[in-house]
Amino acid sequence: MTAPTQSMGNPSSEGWFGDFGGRFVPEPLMPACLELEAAFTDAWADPAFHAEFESVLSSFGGRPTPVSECLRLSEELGIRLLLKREDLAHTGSHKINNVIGQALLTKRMGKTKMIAETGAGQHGVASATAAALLGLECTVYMGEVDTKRQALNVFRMELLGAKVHPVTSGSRTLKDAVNEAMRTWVAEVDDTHYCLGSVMGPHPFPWMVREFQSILGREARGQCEKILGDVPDYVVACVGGGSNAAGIFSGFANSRAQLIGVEALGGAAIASGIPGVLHGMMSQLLQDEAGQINEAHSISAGLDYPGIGPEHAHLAATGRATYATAGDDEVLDALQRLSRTEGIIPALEPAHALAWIINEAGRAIPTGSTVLLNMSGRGDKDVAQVREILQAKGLYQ
Amino acid sequence: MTAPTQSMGNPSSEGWFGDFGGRFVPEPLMPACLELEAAFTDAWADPAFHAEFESVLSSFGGRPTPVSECLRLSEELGIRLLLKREDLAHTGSHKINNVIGQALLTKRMGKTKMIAETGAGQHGVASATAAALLGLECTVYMGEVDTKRQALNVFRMELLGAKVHPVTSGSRTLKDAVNEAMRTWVAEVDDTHYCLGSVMGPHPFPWMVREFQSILGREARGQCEKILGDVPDYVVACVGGGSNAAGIFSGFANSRAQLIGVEALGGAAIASGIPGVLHGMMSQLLQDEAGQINEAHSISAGLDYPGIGPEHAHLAATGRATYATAGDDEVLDALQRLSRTEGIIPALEPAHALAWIINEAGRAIPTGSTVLLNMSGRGDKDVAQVREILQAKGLYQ
Amino acid sequence: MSRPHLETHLRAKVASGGKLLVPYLMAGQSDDWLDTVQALAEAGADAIEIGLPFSDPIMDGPVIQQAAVVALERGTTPESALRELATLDLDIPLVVMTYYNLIFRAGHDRFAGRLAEVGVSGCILPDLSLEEMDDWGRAASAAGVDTVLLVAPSTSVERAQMICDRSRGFLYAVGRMGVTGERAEISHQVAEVVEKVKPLTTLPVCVGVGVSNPAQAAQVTGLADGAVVGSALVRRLLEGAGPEGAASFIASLRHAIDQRG
Amino acid sequence: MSRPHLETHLRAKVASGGKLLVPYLMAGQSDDWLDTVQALAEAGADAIEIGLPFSDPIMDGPVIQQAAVVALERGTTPESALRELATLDLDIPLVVMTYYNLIFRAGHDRFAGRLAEVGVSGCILPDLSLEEMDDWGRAASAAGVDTVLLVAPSTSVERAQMICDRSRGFLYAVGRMGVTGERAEISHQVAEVVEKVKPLTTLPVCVGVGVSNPAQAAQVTGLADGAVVGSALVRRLLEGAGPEGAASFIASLRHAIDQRG
Ligand SMILES: Cc1ncc(COP(=O)(O)O)c(C=O)c1O
Ligand SMILES: Cc1ncc(COP(=O)(O)O)c(C=O)c1O
Repeated sequence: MTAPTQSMGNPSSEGWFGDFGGRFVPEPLMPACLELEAAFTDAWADPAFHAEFESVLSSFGGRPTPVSECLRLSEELGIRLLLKREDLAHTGSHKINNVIGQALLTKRMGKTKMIAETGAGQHGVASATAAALLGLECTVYMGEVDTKRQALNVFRMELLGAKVHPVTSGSRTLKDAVNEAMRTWVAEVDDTHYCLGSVMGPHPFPWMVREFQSILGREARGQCEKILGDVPDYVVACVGGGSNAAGIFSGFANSRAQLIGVEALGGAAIASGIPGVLHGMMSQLLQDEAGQINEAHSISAGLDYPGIGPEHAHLAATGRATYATAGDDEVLDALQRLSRTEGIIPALEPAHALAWIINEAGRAIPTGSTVLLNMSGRGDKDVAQVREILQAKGLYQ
Repeated sequence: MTAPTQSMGNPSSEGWFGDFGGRFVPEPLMPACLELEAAFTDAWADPAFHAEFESVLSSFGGRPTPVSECLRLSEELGIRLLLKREDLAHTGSHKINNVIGQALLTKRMGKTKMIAETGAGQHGVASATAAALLGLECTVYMGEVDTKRQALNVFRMELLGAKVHPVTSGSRTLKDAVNEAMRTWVAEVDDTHYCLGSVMGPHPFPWMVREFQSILGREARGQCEKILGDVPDYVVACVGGGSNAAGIFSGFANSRAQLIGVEALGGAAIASGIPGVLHGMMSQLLQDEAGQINEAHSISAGLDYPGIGPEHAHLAATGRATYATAGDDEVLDALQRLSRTEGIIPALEPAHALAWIINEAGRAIPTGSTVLLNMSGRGDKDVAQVREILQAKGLYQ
Repeated sequence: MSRPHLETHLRAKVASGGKLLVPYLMAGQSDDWLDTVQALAEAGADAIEIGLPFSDPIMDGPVIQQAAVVALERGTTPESALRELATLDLDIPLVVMTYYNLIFRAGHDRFAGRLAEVGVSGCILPDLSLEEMDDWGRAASAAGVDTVLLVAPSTSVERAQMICDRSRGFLYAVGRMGVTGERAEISHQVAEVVEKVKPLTTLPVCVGVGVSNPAQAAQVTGLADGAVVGSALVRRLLEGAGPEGAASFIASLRHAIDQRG
Repeated sequence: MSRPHLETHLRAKVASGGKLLVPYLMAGQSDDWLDTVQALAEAGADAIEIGLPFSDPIMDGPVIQQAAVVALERGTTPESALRELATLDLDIPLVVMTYYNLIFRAGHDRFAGRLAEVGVSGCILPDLSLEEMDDWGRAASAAGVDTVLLVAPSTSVERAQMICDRSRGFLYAVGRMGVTGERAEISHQVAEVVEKVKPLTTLPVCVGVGVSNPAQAAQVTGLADGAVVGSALVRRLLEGAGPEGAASFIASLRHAIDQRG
């Protein structure tokens, strides 16, 4: 079942993708990482687990999501633009794929609790959802700053039966929520699984989360071949931690498609080019001279992460994928443009990928190219923020 | 293609379902109603139109939506509860089915503009979406009171390129938005289609909208037979204008399934039992002694309509379907309960149908029954309101 | 209360070479609305349309909607309006204009009977289409009440013929696509719709919707048999013109129409 | 600056029947932090752990996190801290405790060399796992710096053996599952983890994480060779205890430990 992603390669036995990855966690957590690796390896080799995973994703999660062709925007850009519609998945983004996988694994490991970190709340809501479905206890760690900015998502998680734990350490945002979740995991590892939200953290998370997300790449590959009779020339995805990108790239890595990851300009770990260790992994990080981690800053909460999944650092190093950036203003423009031309309001995260495509159509992307964009989530979560920004700029009253 | 819904019967040539329906519109609109009837009849007999409709709904709209089985809640209630997941359709509810149909028909009629009414904004957002996709101009009429209550949905529609026209007449809510849309249609009928949002209004709307929504009933019938090996004992849907209920009922009308429509207690047109004429149709209406129309009042904007589609009045009269009501408090409880047990936050509208099921499980619904609930939309649009209400009741801080 | 009958009265006026002026006002829109009716009759109206306020008037523009809101807030009901009309002593016919639900709710026979009782000899129900009018039509005829039907610019000739055949009192030619309300210009659609219906009927043809001032009234009656004037009058009344103001406005229209004739 | 070497010093103390007391404080957490180090040494510490503040300390509880925030806000960098440490004149060894990224960023050899230069003979990096420590381990050995490894209650015996084999200086036995911080009770896990590792190593075994007061220090040193005391001291310093307050707290621990011994 994992065959289509083999071409992106599994990590080494210690969890390395080339020079990136590994397992940099305090000793109390090492046994949990090893246990998880064994449990996932076993589950992922078990057709019954795949069957259950795929069945929950289809009967509950809304898979497969369609690939939509953008007729009007394609014409304007002179390319053929397709969207993989993860915005139509339950809870509004690709995040559901990963949490269903991890929640099923939690049960399989005989654990009864799940903890998760969240920034703006997408992964938190998804985790709370999966936990509710499977009857697991769930606590979500969320920076106090974010609990205030995203009070409605806090309420959503609580509606879903999860506890939301405001994190008051450090910058009180996503990075600190990860720290706090890890600290809690140290203390409660016996009955608790840490459901990490992206292809980051210590081995086996980057690998496991990619595998859980690979379903979207597999689907998209088949759908593109049906629509285009071929793979697309470009596969483009936004990159925060990198899970949606890893998922879609995995479906095309062994093809001629060019893989492009787009980071937020203010959270561009790959562009910063400085390797380091954070949250249990060796990867590229935003950091200062001394090695203190910098906060990321962008319009999009889901891309506000100072690191990036280690496999992306590796794909960048080997050249198999290319990483670009998009700034806040062009992202806002892209969001508005797709809404108007195609009737799809994208989340701010995939609007980064779209902004790059709009910029490069007819330049780096030759006219006539076929381009697949991973529409990783819907914009409903962002409209209040976008409205405020446009109002502040005098572009909307 | 329409065969599966024949059992609910097509209306008479003048648009009557038994004693309800018809075409009560000013003469300037009659030619438009006749033109629309002809155009729809022609399109609906054309396999190419069906193919296009179904292809847009699947590649863009996210169809088919799954049927999910509620494992935990079923156990608590002693029944087998299935959900038809219209919450996973693009824009978050079944409304997309109808607007795609009408937008395609608008193009087929050679018109370039669409107008629509909206209450809370669901149908407005869906209409703006379909218009953006097909490059139609779109104006949405929305009561001024609602534009203020639902400022974010106004912004969504505008993002999608629609104009939102605040309606300042009458009670400045949905009923007046319909009036205003009809008035505008009178003036602009040459190049403009009125995309009505439910199975209401003058013939052919109640019939046409049911047919466009029948896709969900057809899907659900097949899915239930796969899951249950049979039709469910009960098919339950909320009823505002009645489009989601009509859509799902149409898939089961010719079966032994009991059909239950649930109205909001404060907008229960069928329960009021007084026939009358509003918005171009003869149906059951909330009205006073003299025949002045009363406003509906419930927690759910989508059910705040003083009338009901004429076919429902007919189904109630013949006894093929039964209509019940649910009050605000039990609806809030139902919304919270499904969120917690199944990881699905329902919209307030289908939470009415769920509230009825929860109340009647083990009573009107015998233990062990199979029940299909049409989950007509997702609760994201409602969480801010639900939070405020729970806060006001001291049930959430 | 034994007022002239609508169709008889209007046909006679037209036969004598006269042009018709039919003002509209909303029942109950002010304390002195009955005085206004009286004043309009004296100022030269050939018949008067009395709006019965309805909560959801889909054929009306903002001015008449506003008058309906005012009237409803003042507690006006169809019955209260009719009861008050019964007290008037007029030598021209009255026509009620309202929406179908009020009549359906009251009951066809009962309502038609009440109209006849209070001396109203005509009725306009813009949302009661040709297709749906049979029941009401029967009740109205039985009570001797004329049901005035509308023809619109969008109506086909075939359909216009059927409407002309069923209309009583006069034929209401909708002067443009749109709801009631004043306009700066008379639409080119007036001539078209009048040309369409003239060959189809011997009924007086009155143009309504959009006739706003003396010049327009004169222009319209140059094409058709008469003009219905609604929003322009209702607006003045909402602004406090009172019976005299209304009368002097209608007199100015009367003058303009008759000058031209 | 030519201070005793970590492992040599601790083994000698243990061999002579003594129990080890290792206080922890955060470099740069106050103006007088160097005076505090000096005072701790005089109050009876056998070695001192110096925290180098890191932005993301995942093994630390709120108190030590807070000290890191204060130290970073005061502009403390690894280099500034080491430079200041170099000025001290002490007769006990110093151990640096920090997170791996600071070292990786500086470069293994460079950092190990700097530690040696400033007279730090040990290093604890809680997030550098056994699996990932080879490169650093080589650099540290080459510079003569001991790398103290952690064993946790969750560590299997097989794994504990490997850790014991690689640890230098002492073995840090994590006294319970959880992050640094004071606790009302000593966990039952302390005895378990000490029993697990004692047969595996001749290194001194010090218990850390959760040792909060004299009684607990005495209790823990009844089981193991020594106690590491972090949050309880750091909290007092954050509350303004100053060098004397710190010294008297550590003296009270020393006293309790030695009484029991
Ligand atoms: C819609 C959406 N896309 C992308 C991301 C970024 O995560 P990742 O890079 O792991 O896909 C997020 C994170 O919240 C998201 O919500
Ligand atoms: C989710 C949802 N369900 C139901 C309704 C009610 O409409 P209908 O009765 O036409 O299905 C609405 C209307 O906005 C809605 O948004």
